[in-house]
Amino acid sequence: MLESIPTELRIIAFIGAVIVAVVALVALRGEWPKTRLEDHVTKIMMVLLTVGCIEVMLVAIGTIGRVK
Amino acid sequence: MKLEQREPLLDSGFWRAVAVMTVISIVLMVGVVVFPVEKYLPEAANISKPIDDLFKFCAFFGAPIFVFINGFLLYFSIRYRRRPDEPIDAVGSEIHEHHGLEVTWTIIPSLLMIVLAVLSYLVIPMYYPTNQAFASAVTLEAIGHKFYYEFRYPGLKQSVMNELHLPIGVPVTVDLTSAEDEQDVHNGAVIHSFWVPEFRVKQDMIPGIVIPIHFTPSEIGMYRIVCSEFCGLGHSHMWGKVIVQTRAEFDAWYADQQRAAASPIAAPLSLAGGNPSAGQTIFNAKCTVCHNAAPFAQRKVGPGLAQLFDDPDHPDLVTGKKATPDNVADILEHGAHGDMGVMPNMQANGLTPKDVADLVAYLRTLR
Amino acid sequence: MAAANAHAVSDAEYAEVSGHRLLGFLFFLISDCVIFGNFIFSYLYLRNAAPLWPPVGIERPYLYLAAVNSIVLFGSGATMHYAMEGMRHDRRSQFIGYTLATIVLGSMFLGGQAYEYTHLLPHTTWAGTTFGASFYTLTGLHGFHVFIGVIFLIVVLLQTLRGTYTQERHFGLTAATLYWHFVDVIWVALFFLFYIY
Amino acid sequence: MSVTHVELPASSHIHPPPDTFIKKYVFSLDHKVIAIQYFITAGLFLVFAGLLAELMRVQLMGPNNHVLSVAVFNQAYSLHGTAMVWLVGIPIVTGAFGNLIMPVQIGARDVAFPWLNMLSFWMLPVAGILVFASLLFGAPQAGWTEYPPVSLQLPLGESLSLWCAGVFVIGVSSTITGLNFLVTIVKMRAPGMTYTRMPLFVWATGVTAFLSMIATANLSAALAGLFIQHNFGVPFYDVTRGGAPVLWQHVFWFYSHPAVYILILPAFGIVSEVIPTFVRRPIFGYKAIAYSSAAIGLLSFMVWAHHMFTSGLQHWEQLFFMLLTMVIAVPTGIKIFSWVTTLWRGKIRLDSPLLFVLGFLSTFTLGGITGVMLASVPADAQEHASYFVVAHIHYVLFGGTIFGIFAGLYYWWPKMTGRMLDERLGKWHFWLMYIFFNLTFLPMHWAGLMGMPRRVATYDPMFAGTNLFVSISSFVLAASILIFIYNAYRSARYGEPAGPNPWGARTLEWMIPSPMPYYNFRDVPIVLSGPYDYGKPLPYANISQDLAMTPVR
Repeated sequence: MLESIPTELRIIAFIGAVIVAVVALVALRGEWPKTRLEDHVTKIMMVLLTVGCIEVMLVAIGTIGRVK
Repeated sequence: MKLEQREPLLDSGFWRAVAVMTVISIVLMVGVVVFPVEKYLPEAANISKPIDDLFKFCAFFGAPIFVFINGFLLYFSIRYRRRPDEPIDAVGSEIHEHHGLEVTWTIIPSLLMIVLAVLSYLVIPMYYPTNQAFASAVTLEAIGHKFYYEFRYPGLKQSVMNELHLPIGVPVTVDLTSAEDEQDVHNGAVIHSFWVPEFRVKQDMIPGIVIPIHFTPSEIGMYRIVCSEFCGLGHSHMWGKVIVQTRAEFDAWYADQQRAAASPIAAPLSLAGGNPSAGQTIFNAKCTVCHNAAPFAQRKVGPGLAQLFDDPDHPDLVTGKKATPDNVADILEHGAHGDMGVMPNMQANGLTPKDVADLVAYLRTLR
Repeated sequence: MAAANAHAVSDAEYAEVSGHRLLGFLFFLISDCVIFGNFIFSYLYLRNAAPLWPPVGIERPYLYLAAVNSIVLFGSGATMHYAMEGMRHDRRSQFIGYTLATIVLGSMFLGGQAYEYTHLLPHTTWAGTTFGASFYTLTGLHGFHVFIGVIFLIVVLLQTLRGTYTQERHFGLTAATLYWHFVDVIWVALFFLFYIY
Repeated sequence: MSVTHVELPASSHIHPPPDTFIKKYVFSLDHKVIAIQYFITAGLFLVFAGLLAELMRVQLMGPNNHVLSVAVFNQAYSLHGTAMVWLVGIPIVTGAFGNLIMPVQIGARDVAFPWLNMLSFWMLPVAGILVFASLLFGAPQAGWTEYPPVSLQLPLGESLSLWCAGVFVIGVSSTITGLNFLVTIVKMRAPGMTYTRMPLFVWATGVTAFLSMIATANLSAALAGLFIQHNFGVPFYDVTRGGAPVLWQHVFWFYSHPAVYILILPAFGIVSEVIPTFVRRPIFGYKAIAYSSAAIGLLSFMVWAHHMFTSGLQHWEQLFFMLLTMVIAVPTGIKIFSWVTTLWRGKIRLDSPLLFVLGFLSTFTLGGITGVMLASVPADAQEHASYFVVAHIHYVLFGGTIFGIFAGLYYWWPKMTGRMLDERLGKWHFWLMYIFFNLTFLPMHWAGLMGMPRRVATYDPMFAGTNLFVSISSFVLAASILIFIYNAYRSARYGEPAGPNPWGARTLEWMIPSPMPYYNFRDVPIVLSGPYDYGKPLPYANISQDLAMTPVR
């Protein structure tokens, strides 16, 4: 039954993507000055997380990803 | 560590050794150039010569490297071994790097590699055509089966088994693939390989892909096609023949094939006069790959054939017919599909009608 | 590291040993990436070799549920980061709260994945076509890694409640967070490969 | 060079020694005991795999022998390959030598994760049992490469699952050993030991550890794919359902070419350790050898498809892999030339370790030259999957890795056991092995070029003479290992006790008593300069006992 409500899913996905992207960028700015190895890895992860959120945003808007 | 003055570094003993090694390498290099590969392995196709030349190029430059390294190992070990009178912890020369020497032995091998790469680059398209190359050449199909080759000629309805007849001097493209009639994963097609050592050509026959190779036979003769990619129990027995004939002989053979294809109803094989001992020799030569002359249960790819005609619990043959000499002869002639492999037909096994009669006679003597 | 011997090991030694463990853990994550890379190569190779993609009779996996599912997983990445911020500044309640949130979100992702497997892929079977083979192998392997991540987080949460980890000594938590971020990042790639590309 | 204040590693205090027999010898965390466990287990598998090879040679003595049935012959060569690569080669060069020598050479007390080290050893017997148990159910018959679709077909593959499980287990063990060693080398070097002051064996082990960690994870994924297809019918390689058999070749060789560099790089390291000690001269071109090891490590990931030149690659793929295979030959050449130049103007002592190194250099050079011949695509059209390739493999694997292993064994035996090996037996062992190695594998080049394919139980009668000659010399080659076994037994009983530094070497493992105490160094050494400056005072401070630098004989 989840596949019958695409528009609501896209709205949820878009809003969620925006929130998570903002949170990730805030975290990234917070982590930026730290220089230990684990912090560098965390920064890379945060960047990739933002990329994932942007991906979902574009999918929610409909610019990329084919349904059929 | 600055080098001392140049002069005593490489003394006369060193140069004498280098001279001896140079002489040996020159002898070897000349030997490589003049070596008559033709006598040992005939160069029977247009691309045999270029590939042999590439091999000789590598051997030509490999020989001095090999001789000098082994020579220096021997020379240094003998000349610079610690003499008994020297103190036990005597130390050798302090030199531990020499940029000039290190740069030369990086540049020279790199240059040799570049030359070899260019030469190889030029030879590849001669035998491994890009899709549009040699479109005009005659195209045959070679299909690898479980332990024999099937060749399809344009214009012949029936495919020829295990014998590739080629007219001399005619460029030909062979499309290689591998296929089996049965498609389930346990008996499906496997990877074979089409290698004619005399042509210096080898290409894998991979199920699902068609790979073309191109060559022009240039010497008359009968050469072996060898399967060089492991393909199952019969891999060591999987070989065919390439017969390079004059144009006239080829045309005669081609016409004969067309006529044979036109009249399919061959006379049923006469089983009279079968000689069991001759049958036994054929059995040991050709059949032991897949069958044992032992009770049914001792399977290889096919069942044991001892009590073939009076086996109480296996009255029928794999073709479902009664186990009578005629039905066995029919299997020998047309082949059959077992559960673990495919029995090749009479032509693939290279049996004459007399052989079939001998084999059936021999099988009847087995109890 | 049981709380009992935490005092026996001096601070400098703990720092050095956890430095080794961090490098070891990162190398482990790299080798895990290589495993996913291998299956992704197989997927792309088979996709390239196939005449038609997705193969006949199979439609593309449902995009929008996967989008929501991805946001659930990326959200859990963010909450896990804030859990670690909490532990670094010795705010235990923030850590416990956000870790619980991460565990819940991770389980929701697994639920969404299970829903998709059962309802939204009628014709795609694992042993059917190469699409099913690569799709189920990769997303299944990733789902298994998420499942291991959730258990890792639960164990780490229980240990924190028992007092194993303090503000200075919490390598176990750093490892759990890095593992969770790694699992997120792999899903970024898989989401793109299977649903968008 | 003045000794500045150097801050010692915090974890430098000594842990209490293991107390019970089990903790000391069976489940030991000590890298030296684990190394000896690796030696014994892998040595056992070496004997099994060697016997399999001799069985094959008995079958190949005549063109149409029936000593082994075709199926058993295929099982013999498949398990010979599998056992030699995964149960003998990689465990000895990384597990045994890496464990025994690398931690001591960098001045550490043990590897970074001792428990992980013990775990990766105990996976070796398990993997060995799994792989050899497949013989009971008809072992896989498609060689150590197990190309589908033939490896998946009954009756060949019932035990393919056992084979996959066994190699998967040793793959995981090799991955974590690599991870363990890389962390140890990066993090636990003695104070003052920068990367350019590390011994060359440590360089080789470090690059090998990097390769094992990355490439072997790939093997695990590839084997999982084959296992899934064999047991659940998932069509990765099944042509009828869209799969591609060539995919397995890509995925397998992407691991297996780094694997052959994992096998040879530690042997390079051992050669770089043995030559300076027995020539009493600094190694020629330390940086060239170290950086070419690193170059080989990186390039080894980009050359894998030169094993697939005849599998229908596109033109550009063939050119790309041909060029990169030729590029990778240059650093190997640099190493060989540097080693030979190190012999120049040394004070050479022709003891057995150096003899094996000279044997290594001469056979590996021929292996390298035939390797370049195989790199050129058209020449490969004649040589691929023929006995020429079998000869090349054995010249680089037997001539390279096994000769390197014996050089290392004869060199570090006094340090490992505290007793010297007998020199006379060592020389006998070398000359028998070297001569009959060449007599066994040199004729194979000729048979391969003339058209004898690989992996055949019976062959064309025209090769009968060559194969008979090869079989007989291979029996003597196998017998030559018995000399070493007797020598090892004899040294345990009558071997003269070896002091801390019998060969007068300069690397750190010779600065502590032999056999090495479980804590290695009483207090962590400080390193002031590189280890190969013969003629200068020893570059170590903070070493507790007097440093005898004069060799015993």
